[in-house]
Amino acid sequence: MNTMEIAKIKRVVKDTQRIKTFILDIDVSAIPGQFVMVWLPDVDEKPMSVSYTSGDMGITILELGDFTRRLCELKVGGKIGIRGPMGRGFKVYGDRLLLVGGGVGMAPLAPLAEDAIKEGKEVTAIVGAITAKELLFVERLKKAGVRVFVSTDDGTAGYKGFTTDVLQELLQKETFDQCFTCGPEIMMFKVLNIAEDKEIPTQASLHRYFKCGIGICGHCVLDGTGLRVCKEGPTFRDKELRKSHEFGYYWRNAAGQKIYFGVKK
Amino acid sequence: MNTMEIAKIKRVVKDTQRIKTFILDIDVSAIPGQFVMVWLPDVDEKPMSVSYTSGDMGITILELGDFTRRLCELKVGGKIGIRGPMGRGFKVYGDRLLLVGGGVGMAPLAPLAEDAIKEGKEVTAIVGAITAKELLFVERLKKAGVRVFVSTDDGTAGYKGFTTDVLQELLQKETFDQCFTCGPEIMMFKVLNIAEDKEIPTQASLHRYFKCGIGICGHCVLDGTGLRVCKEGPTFRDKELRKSHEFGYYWRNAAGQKIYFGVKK
Amino acid sequence: MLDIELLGMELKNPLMLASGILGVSGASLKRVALSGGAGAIVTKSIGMTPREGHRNPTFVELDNGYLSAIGLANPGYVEFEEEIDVAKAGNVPIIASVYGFSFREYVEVGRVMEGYGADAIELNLSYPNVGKAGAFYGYSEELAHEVVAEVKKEVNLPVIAKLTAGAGDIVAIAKACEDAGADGITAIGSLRAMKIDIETGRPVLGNKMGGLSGSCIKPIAVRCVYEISREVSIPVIGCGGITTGEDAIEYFMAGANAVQIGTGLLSRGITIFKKVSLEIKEYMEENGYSGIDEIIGLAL
Amino acid sequence: MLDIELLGMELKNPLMLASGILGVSGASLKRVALSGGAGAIVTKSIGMTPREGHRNPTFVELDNGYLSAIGLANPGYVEFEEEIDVAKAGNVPIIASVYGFSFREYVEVGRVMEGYGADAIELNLSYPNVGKAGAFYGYSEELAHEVVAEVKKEVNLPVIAKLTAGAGDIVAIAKACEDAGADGITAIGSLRAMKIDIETGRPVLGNKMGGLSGSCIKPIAVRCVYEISREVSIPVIGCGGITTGEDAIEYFMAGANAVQIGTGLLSRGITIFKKVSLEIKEYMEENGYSGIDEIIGLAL
Ligand SMILES: Cc1cc2nc3c(=O)[nH]c(=O)nc-3n(C[C@H](O)[C@H](O)[C@H](O)COP(=O)(O)OP(=O)(O)OC[C@H]3O[C@@H](n4cnc5c(N)ncnc54)[C@H](O)[C@@H]3O)c2cc1C
Ligand SMILES: Cc1cc2nc3c(=O)[nH]c(=O)nc-3n(C[C@H](O)[C@H](O)[C@H](O)COP(=O)(O)OP(=O)(O)OC[C@H]3O[C@@H](n4cnc5c(N)ncnc54)[C@H](O)[C@@H]3O)c2cc1C
Ligand SMILES: Cc1cc2nc3c(=O)[nH]c(=O)nc-3n(C[C@H](O)[C@H](O)[C@H](O)COP(=O)(O)O)c2cc1C
Ligand SMILES: Cc1cc2nc3c(=O)[nH]c(=O)nc-3n(C[C@H](O)[C@H](O)[C@H](O)COP(=O)(O)O)c2cc1C
Ligand code: FES
Ligand code: FES
Repeated sequence: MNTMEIAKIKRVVKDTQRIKTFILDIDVSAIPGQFVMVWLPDVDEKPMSVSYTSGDMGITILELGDFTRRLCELKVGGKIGIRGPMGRGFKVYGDRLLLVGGGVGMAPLAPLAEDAIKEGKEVTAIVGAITAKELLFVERLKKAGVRVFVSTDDGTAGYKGFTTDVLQELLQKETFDQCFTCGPEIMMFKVLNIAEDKEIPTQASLHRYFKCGIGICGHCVLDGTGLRVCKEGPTFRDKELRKSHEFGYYWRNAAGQKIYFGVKK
Repeated sequence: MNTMEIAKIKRVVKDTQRIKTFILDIDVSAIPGQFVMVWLPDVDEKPMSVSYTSGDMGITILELGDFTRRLCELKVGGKIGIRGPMGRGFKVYGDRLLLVGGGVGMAPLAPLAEDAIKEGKEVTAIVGAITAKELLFVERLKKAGVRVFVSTDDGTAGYKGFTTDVLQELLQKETFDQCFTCGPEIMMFKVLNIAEDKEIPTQASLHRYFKCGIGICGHCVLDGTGLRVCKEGPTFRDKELRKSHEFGYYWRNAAGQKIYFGVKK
Repeated sequence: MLDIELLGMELKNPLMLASGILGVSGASLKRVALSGGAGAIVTKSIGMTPREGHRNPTFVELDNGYLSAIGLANPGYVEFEEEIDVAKAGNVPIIASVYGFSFREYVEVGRVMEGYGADAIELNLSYPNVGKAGAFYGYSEELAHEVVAEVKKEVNLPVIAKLTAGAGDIVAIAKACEDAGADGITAIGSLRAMKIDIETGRPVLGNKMGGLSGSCIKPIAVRCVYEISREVSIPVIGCGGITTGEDAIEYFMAGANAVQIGTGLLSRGITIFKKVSLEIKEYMEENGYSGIDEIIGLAL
Repeated sequence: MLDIELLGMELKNPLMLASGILGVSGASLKRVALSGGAGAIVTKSIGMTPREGHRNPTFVELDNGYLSAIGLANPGYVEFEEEIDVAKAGNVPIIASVYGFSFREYVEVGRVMEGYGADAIELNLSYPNVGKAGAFYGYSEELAHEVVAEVKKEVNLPVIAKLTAGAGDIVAIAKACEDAGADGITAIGSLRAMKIDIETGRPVLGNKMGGLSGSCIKPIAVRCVYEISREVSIPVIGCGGITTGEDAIEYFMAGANAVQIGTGLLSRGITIFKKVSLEIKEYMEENGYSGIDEIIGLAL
């Protein structure tokens, strides 16, 4: 049963100017890529990737709108409701893994990297952010033994530009068994295209507007496939996403209306 | 959970002019003394002692009113609903057992006798009925190895008179570790008195008007003790019954009104 | 820690036996008070004449609740005097539940129960299984108002109206009862429901229709208590699906001043009142509360 | 063996997807039809303007049911044309669920859905979570009659009224709908209920109140279907707590001509329609039935 558990905040880490990690007093044993629904009484409930998947669980929040602002105000001892872990996590089978994360998209990728390294795999990560101060989990990855490439939009750290530029360059020289990506959808869309060219199977973790989070309301369903991001996702294989003409082009708001990322196709 | 199971009638035995045994296709593994609620769709549902407690279960019915008449019309293949086994069965601990059964009151006593004999105990039974043709389970008991005394009101078989007369005589010469009785309440009341004189611990199986049969409605509760015949009973120890000024004097009808067996105390 | 004062009665805990549960005789009520630990006991609903009620099956266990259709079986108010006398030895307040087929019958039985020494009257306006009794009055603001007003005229005890969620707008009915002088509201009675056995194709209950109780009705009952508590100023007594201390606390937070327990006795036994009391105490100690009143209405 | 004709539509089986379940986009509806095996699909309730609905939590799992308060979130009828187009590829009848905040809105959306090529209209008169929409109309005989009559005047498709058990007398409302020209009745929608989290003392749903679905409402829903079937001559579609073939058969025996499945998808997956179909078939074969119509109304 998918009931709500009330968890206490044990630790708060300020990762960047706008991102905080909350370590809770419950262990949900999630697979990296799975999410939990986070309830702030009287405010809202939203999906968050599990960023620390074994032992005390953690979530990593980018302050964006009302919900995340209220969440980021919470202190140690604060209580939040947790439903989960839910959805399908990443599936690792190769030995040389490549991760491409943009911004808070690193949240599900970091535990994936740590687990993979523990299992003796070789992990490379491309971590991107707008600016140096917003880079997430770079130290965490390095500590785990991940080879890390960094890019920032403003060039304050690493390559000046996008993760996809670094990716393109890297794939000129090297190849990988699998690629995993999470971040802005436009970025993930490009990552898929680039990796596909090089025949590297890729999994992406999608964001959509979740209501039920459990596969019943239909608000997160992808056009073209009918797949539910909260249930069959949030991680999808490139092949699955290729069947959806929605991926990379639009999402649906709380009303179920299509909202285009760029111009209408 | 106490849900209803639909059972098929496998065999019908005409025990006496007015009593039939129905063997069903379900095994409820009852303790002798426990009962089931028997549902006849669109008619009624009433408690019946389990007269065959292991293997295919059996119930033994005296045709009395509307419900039992309709029940006795059923043929092999007929379906009835069964809830149970319910209530508390007899508790055997002695080695020399005495059973006193009047009429269809033999129903819970017969399997008790069979089980006891199998466990190497010595069983004596006093079986009473109005007339020879209404004697129940005498052959069944003999076959099991029970020493059987018989009484009939009209003297057509065995002693002419009541089981309690036979009991009184028997207890002049012999003693027993335990006594078990089931039949008309006036008879059981007398059995308790006689056995108490001889300090033989006695258990009696009571009949009351059952509605829920499961201990919630309160219609079968005994005055003086507050015990539920359907839940803490239907079998009671003499000590428990002694605390009830109701036992032997009155019962309550479907409305919960007191109905006195004889004259009002 | 758990003692409360309710409508002038002193309760050692806020957990009452619900009407119709082991409530048809004094011996039974006394046992629930003494061995069970109930803070107060509500009798079976009593009417003017003895009633045999519906034919069996009158009670069926479902996957997550219970169906019953006892049909207001009761010995009638004349014979019930002895039962109240016996029940008094239970040493907790006795609330006499009353039903009628007319305003006059509600008044008459209420008056007599007062004479017998009951501590309060609960008007059964919630019973879904008998034509023109119970829920019949509880479905209409006008009828509910009138029955309460009539009883209040002639009965001096506190009068509690027990309502059903089957009514289109239970809040409006609760307000009508308050207007008419009701001293408290009990919410809710069982909900009209049925079960068909698919092997025989027949409704299982003798009466075909019955009342649904147990954990499956709790979310509906809690909602009713919450909505009523916000709109009336008299005490509200929650009822429906309580089996644990957590269940009871949910009702208190929704605004209930006390609660009633019915079919919960099946899974936890007659001592459910003691068990739930302990669970509430544990919760209060863990969370630093010292009186029930501190949690009442917390979620409003 | 399971195929039925209902309101002029041919259904390969009598199991429909209930409104509001995976019904907000065409891709979703199509998947339920093709992979799930539903005999017909009912869309999310659609209104005149896009609605974001209530804040989360909008869905909570309980011990024996589910609470939801989506708040009629939907993209509005203009944008829903493409969704119906996509859903058509599912190759089963499409029933468009319609809600409104006025008679006019029900009519308007119904007309437009007819234009989009829906096979029937289901008027949502049962939704308990949005003030003046849904259950607001389903609580009153007069309002229910008028909304059905108005829609019937301008819409030529079969019109089904979906009712709530929260109404004091659902049978009277069903009869009012039949009088007004309704072609069928769906019973029931979810029941107004709530859940309070006792660790925080707060109602869990964003909207505080929500609708109760799942197995806990089945005994109430079966009762409604039974009572309505006896009183109306138009088809009745059962809904509430169906997860197995046995559940569905209970509804048919109570008089339902077809059933809808909602939250049952959670425990048995999208293919629940295929699974339940198989279970019904098995039952029919074992018991020597050759058509669904032979069991419809058996318990009446
Ligand atoms: C599976 C999954 C995992 C997630 N994991 C994390 C995580 O680990 N950390 C984290 O911080 N967030 C995560 N999110 C996003 C999170 O759930 C919230 O949507 C986000 O934090 C915005 O919250 P808000 O209410 O504060 O802002 P809002 O006020 O809701 O939104 C702020 C801005 O973001 C836009 N927006 C909202 N939702 C979406 C969307 N789905 N797609 C595109 N734009 C959108 C709005 O239009 C608005 O402009 C995840 C989402 C999903 C579906
Ligand atoms: C625990 C238990 C076990 C039982 N086991 C058996 C059994 O194995 N075989 C069997 O045939 N019956 C048994 N009964 C009795 C059975 O349940 C019915 O009450 C009985 O068969 C009468 O059924 P009826 O409806 O046909 O007759 P009814 O029409 O109900 O009654 C016929 C007559 O019996 C009287 N009567 C009914 N109930 C009682 C009562 N409780 N006390 C005194 N008089 C009463 C009525 O007043 C009426 O005069 C048992 C009862 C209980 C409580
Ligand atoms: C067997 C039974 C008999 C009942 N009889 C009555 C009654 O006479 N009067 C009444 O007001 N409620 C009666 N009820 C309803 C209960 O008092 C209570 O409101 C209902 O069972 C819900 O509570 P629960 O879920 O704790 O059981 C009865 C319930 C059951 C199960
Ligand atoms: C998430 C969710 C959303 C719903 N939305 C609607 C809706 O928009 N319109 C409607 O008529 N019913 C809606 N319902 C009610 C269902 O159609 C159905 O009547 C109810 O869930 C009972 O059926 P079930 O027990 O099979 O789930 C919704 C139910 C759920 C769980
Ligand atoms: S959020 Fe409801 S189905 Fe995914
Ligand atoms: S018959 Fe209901 S308590 Fe015994």
